[in-house]
Amino acid sequence: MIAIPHLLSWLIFLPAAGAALLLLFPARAATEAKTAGVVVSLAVFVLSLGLWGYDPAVPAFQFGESVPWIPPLGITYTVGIDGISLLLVLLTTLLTPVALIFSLSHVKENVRGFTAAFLVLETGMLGSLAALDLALFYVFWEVMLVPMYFIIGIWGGKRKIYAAVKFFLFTMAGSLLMFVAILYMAIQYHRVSGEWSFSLEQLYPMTFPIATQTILFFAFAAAFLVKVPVFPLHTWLPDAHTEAPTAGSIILAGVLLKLGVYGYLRFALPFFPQAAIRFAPWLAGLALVGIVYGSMVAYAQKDMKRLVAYSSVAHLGLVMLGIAALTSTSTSGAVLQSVNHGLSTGALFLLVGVLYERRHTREIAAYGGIAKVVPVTATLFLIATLSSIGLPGLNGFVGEFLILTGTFNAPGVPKWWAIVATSGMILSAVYLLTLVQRVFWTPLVHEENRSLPDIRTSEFLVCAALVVAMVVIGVAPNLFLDKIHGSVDTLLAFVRAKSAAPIEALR
Amino acid sequence: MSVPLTDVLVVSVALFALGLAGALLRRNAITIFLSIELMLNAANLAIVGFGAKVGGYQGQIVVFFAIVVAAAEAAVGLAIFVAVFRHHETIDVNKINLLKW
Amino acid sequence: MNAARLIFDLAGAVAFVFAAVMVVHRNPIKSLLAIVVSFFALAAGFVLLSAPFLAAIQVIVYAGAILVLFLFVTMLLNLQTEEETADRRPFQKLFALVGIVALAAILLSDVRRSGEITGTSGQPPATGAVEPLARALFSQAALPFEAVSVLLLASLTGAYVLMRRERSGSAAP
Amino acid sequence: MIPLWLLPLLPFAGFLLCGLLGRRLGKTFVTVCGVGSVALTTVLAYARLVPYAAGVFGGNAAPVVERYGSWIRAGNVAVDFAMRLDPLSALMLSFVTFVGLLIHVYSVGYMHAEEGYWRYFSYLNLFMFSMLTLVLGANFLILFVGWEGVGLCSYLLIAFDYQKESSARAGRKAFVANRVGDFGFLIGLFLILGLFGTLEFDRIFPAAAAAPGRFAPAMTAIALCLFVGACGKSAQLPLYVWLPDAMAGPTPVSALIHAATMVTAGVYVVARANVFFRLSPTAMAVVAIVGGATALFAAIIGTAQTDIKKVLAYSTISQLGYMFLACGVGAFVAGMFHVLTHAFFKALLFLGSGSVIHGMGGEQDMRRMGGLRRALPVTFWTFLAATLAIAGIPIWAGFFSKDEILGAVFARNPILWGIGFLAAGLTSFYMFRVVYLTFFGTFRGTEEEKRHLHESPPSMTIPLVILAVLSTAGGLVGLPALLGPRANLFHRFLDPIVPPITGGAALGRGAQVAELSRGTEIALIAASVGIALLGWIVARVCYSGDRAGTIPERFVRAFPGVHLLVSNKFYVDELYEAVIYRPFRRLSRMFWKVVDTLVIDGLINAGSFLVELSGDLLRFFTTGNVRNYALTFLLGIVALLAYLGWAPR
Amino acid sequence: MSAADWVIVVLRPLVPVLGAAMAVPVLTWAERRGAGLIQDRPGPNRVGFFGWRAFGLGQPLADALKFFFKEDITPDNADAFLYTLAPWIVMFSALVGFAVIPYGPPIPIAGRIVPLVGADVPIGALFIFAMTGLSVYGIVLAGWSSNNKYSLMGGFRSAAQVISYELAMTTAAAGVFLSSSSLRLTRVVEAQHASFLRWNVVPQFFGFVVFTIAAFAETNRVPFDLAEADAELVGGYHTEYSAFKFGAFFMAEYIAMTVGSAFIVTMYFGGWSLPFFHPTGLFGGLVSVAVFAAKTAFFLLVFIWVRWTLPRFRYDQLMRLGWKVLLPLAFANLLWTALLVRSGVL
Repeated sequence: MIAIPHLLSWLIFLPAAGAALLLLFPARAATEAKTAGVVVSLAVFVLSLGLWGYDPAVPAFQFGESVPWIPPLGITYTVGIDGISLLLVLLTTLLTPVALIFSLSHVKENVRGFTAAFLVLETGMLGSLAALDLALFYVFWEVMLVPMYFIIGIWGGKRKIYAAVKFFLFTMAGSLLMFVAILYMAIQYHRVSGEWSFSLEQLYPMTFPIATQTILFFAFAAAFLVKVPVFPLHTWLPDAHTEAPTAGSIILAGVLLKLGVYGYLRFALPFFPQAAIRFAPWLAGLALVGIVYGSMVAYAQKDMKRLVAYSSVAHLGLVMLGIAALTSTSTSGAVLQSVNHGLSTGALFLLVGVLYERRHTREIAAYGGIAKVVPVTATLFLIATLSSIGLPGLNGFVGEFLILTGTFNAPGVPKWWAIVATSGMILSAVYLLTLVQRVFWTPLVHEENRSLPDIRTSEFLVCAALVVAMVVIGVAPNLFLDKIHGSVDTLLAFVRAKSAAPIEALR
Repeated sequence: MSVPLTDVLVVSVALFALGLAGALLRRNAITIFLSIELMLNAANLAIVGFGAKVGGYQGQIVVFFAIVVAAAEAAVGLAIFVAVFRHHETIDVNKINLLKW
Repeated sequence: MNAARLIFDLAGAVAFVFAAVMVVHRNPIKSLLAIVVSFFALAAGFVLLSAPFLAAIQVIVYAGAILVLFLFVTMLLNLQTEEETADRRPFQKLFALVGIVALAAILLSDVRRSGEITGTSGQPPATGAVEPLARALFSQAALPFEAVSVLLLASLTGAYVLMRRERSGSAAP
Repeated sequence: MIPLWLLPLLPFAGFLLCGLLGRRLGKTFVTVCGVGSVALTTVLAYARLVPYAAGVFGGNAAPVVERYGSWIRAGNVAVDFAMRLDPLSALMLSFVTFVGLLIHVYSVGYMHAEEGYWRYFSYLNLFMFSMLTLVLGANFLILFVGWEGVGLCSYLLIAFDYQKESSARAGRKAFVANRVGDFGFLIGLFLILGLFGTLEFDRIFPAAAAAPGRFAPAMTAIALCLFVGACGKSAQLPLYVWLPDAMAGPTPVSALIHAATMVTAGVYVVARANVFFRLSPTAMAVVAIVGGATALFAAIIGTAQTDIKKVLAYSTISQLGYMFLACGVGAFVAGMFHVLTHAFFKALLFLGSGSVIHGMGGEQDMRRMGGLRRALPVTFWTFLAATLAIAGIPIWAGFFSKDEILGAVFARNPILWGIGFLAAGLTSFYMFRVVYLTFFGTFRGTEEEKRHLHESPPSMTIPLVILAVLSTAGGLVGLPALLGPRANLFHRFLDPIVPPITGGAALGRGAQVAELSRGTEIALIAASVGIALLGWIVARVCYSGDRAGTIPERFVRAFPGVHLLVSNKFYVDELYEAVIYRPFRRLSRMFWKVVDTLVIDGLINAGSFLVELSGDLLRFFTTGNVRNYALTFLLGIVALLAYLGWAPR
Repeated sequence: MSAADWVIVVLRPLVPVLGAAMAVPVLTWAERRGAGLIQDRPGPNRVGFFGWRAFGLGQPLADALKFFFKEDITPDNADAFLYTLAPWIVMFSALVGFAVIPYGPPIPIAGRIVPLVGADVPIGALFIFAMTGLSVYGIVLAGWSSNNKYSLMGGFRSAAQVISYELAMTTAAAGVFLSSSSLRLTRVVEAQHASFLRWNVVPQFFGFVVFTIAAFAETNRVPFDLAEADAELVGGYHTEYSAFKFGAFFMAEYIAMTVGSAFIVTMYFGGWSLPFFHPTGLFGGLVSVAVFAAKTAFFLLVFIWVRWTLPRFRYDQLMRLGWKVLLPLAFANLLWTALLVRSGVL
């Protein structure tokens, strides 16, 4: 593996550069803009493969770079990845071209802006994943927010404005709290050490009295759990997903939600171990509610996209449960599972989009029996569904199994957590297979569906890429788990060490 | 043989109050603007007075800049008035409420 | 009771009177002239405060340029004597007067303490001479000076843009 | 030496080929790939099996475990790709491949008209892959892969004719019901993992057997969880409901998946985990009771069905019940023996019925058949053989297995024996009822159907014949013990899988089938043969000869309630519908409409509404009048100065 | 301070002012005779004293009488107050300029050394600029208050013109202040005393040119008399004026000319001083005053000469000249001077 210097920075800023470049294009040059966008994102993906050189033997941050940014405040541009962020970075770089390629044939108005927005979004996502400096992270975190807002608000569906604003407010509310917390921590650090710093390695060792910790923890959790989203904070998700353009939904479900998980792991947990551990049961409780509740609500949906959106709520509930259990197994599973969810849900949204672009409705009732008309789409959809309901051999299962068994056998964790969570497997089968049945099977009643064209080559290719990824993860999860595992262990070890009492005792 | 600071300040306050009154009570934009200039001058006077008392030239320098800024302000402000007048055929601030929701 | 003080108070009185005229006069042109006079008086005041340069500037820039600009615009808009319309906001006047009086009171009450200010050592008392002022202006205040010049340029451009009558057809704002 | 991984992978290759290319390359290609792969697998499997079996009979029953590297490695979970060949998996392997092959062949004829031919064979191959993975898996997770795989395939194949609402529903139902089972199964796996830290058979079972005292407490939970899974897969009470509906799938599928192989996976797992079960009397009891109850219950329902495949479905359920009954009383080997025989005769029955349906042009209602034995002689004879086998008439395969089971049950618990005994009678009754209604008497179908009647092509009849032979002679591998200790090859082959449990013999009591005196044994045999014959005769009387059908009618007239209840399968589906599905649907809608939309979004929108409101109020302060702003400004300044002026310095 | 001091304090500024005022009639005569000369016609040559024609020297007297006795008309709808005020503003702004121009060296009078300058203020030059700038008000107000569109146009024009030329003028003047490193006019004069080469006109010729042209513009003289361009605007800002008010404008113009000339002389031609001539005592002082008067007179003649020689500019030409030629030139001159000063030549 040849090592590219400043690989991460390239990854982070190449898309932004691309976006800037795009703005030089004449507004009318739609095709060129699309192509440029795709090329850039693909280039980023190819580059990102260089990150595979990450060496799990040394579970520290790698590919690190650090240059001072705002010296008087000790704010630095510090980036680096470990096993936890690695896969998410790859997922991001994979999904962005997927989304763009999909939109090639579907986005019509202001293509240039659309593509640019996506590239900026990618920069934001990669930045937040790689940032090892709280200030830097926060900047990227917000950078991420804006393009998504526009993607929903401009290229969205009927109630796009409502959805966009809702999305924005929910997320913003959370992240502002986090911002305050960040400032507080920096100031504290200044108090004790006399110098300013936002970088993780300086701030990680800080310990706060439990009361303070609790408040700070809640501030951070607010930002991340909204993004995830955890049960009562989830209602932005269905609207955002439903109104967002397909590509938007793909990225939203594929990456943005994961950033909540990632943030929780990277910041909330190691910064405030005691608080995190103290409130882990509550988190788990919400996660469980999310699993059951999300599944049931999903089952009740009449709109394909909403259904998938709610399924995300359920799946990420599982992920959060894995994190709340705080065992190496379940946490590794959680990280892997968030990647899995990105793939499977991404694929689902993509295929829903395929149908939507042809039929211009997301009403489940408007379809039915179209497997005969669009066999390829149907097959791919089925595969995505199976991966999503955790069929062994596909990616979903590995993650779920690790999370569940990890949670089940976690010391001091009540067994019923995992049991309730496992029931999610049944429920997911119920609602997703119902979806498959109502959309693709049963007699073909609507005449207008008889002439539906099947999936396009470009769409097929991207979807196939996702499917391949699913199979690979399903069959050879170790490729990825080995990368994740070390970092997770170090993280948990750190958390254990930092929290004065061992985790079991604090429960 | 010099001027006591109190006199300077009293004059300045008096002028300032007058300018304020003009700014708040008149409806003719031009007059209001003039009143503002008046307040500005009142302030200038006070500064020069302080400067004289303290010694050195800081006071005068400040006032110098104040005057230049006033010039710039006047240019833009009047331009705005003209622009407004073109649209509204009036510069009675009671009749102009561009800032209204 | 020295002459300087006498003259200054005189100038101040003049300035005040004409300022008052400016405020109350209904005819914009007249109030404009009034303020010109009052600025002259101020200029005189400046001279007595050993700031002759400022006095000149005051007259040249204020009287000579700014107010002429006012005059220009006033004539351009051909503003007539403003007619007394019923004010829709009765409280405006009341509150304004109260506020003004209060402010004046507060400020005057502080004027009493102006004696506390004393010449700081090391500062040569300002003479009428221009050179030291110029030196100060171009040495320690050089940066603001440049900044101000940029500001002037900006305002010039701004004024131009605002005044320009957009040609029909073009989508100028 | 053929590596074990090759066996599942061949069908998988077939699946890929058929699935990806079958549509374009046409039926011949599909036939070659689909059937060829399975045939090859069968050959290789036997090439591997025969020497191994020889070894076992030679006293070397050591399991062969082949490891192909790690699959999942994270935290304290480590699972390998590993295949295991031991007597149990060998047995399963033998008939899975063989019966599978036959049914593939049969399908070539049966499905030739389908335009989804390629899809069908790819699914079928995928099933073979999964089933082989299931039986060969050397740890519970690999097994689970197969377990889920077969579930998926049954789902796909049941819903093969997805355009039919009923098929689609049935498919989903099957999958969900299985999932409910898997839920338990997974919990079981978690428990095992937590307890033993691994899922490898060759680690956990010896460990458990070696130190029963240590692991026993958890065993009940584990065993019951696994059993839940088994119930789902093997259609036991209360999860059996999917199997009857599964008959919506093509008949060969019913034969392969829902009779011969997949549904017996549950029994396989129980037998595989017999160590656990034997360590927990409670679990054993539950297994036995559920099995017995299912056996009787399904048999009763079977008597009143008119759809030929439904009858067979319920008979399958009840036969599976038998197997669990056997396991429940510790007669795991007997259970597996029944699995084997059942695989033969039930597959045969289904294929026969398939041939009948084929001949009838899709008609499944027995009331519209009759007198078909002249039109479909081969089918008739083979079907008859299978009937004799399942009814437990001596020398036919079913007799031996069923008889052994009943013996074991009697030894353990007479009441359970009574249930099984009754079920046996009912079985022979409803089976012969089928025979008489279908093949005897006069044809009751339409003229056009009559003209259409024809014997099936050889591709279908040959498998029938082969299976007929097997279900006739297949029982001889397990001659009853009273013909000499070494007479029962089956036991000699399979006993190693029921290892003795050292120490805590009290717990292990379930293992050894209690010895019966020769007298009781003979008496039992007589009794079971008797009840079988009785059932036959009753059926003969009721449904054959000139007065056919009169007695049933009288019976129905006498007890209308009973008939209604039975013919409607005790309204179980309706019950589930009312107790589970509908509340679930209601609750879901409620969650969505009330909690999500009303409460949560309500709160959110309330917040935004408040903001808007305050905005509207404050709006009146922005008069747009400069002087007002200036005034406010002034007042502010005054306030500030006043504060500064009077604030303590 | 004794009475004598008071007298001196009062007289010092009064002398030049009165002098300028006295000069007006002579100038009007000179102008018209000059016009005649240039246009090859006799010009005023009838009005004389008791039959003695005296080259029409009586003409200005007659004009003066006419101003006094004509009917003073104030148009309807004119703003009477401003209409009356305007000419006096112009007059004032013109006259007061003299107060700071040194017209001679300090001379001994009654045992005192009396500097021959109205008021030797440190910012004398700025003072003059300020005052000339002020004259704009007069003109503009005159134009506006007489409620006549020609007048208004005239007013506007002169305002714009004066403001834009003031820029060039001051910039040019800055050069002089640079070389004499003071705004004090006496200092300016002394700085030029040494030799002819030190007369600012030599090192700063272009500054001088710009300054002079600007001075013409400031005084609304041809070729810059667009404010009263009789061809197009009838009479410009003073169209409506008559009698003594008009007289005021009329006089103001000539006084302004005088001030302008005096200013030019002071700035560029060494004021009252002559190189190699070191006046001493009362006599020397008076000689210096004479020198000063002579120089001023010369420029007054230049004013007249130009008026009858050049045609009037078009408005846009005027502006272009002011902004695009004179101003850059003035700046160039400033740079040049700065170089000279830096290099120690000055």
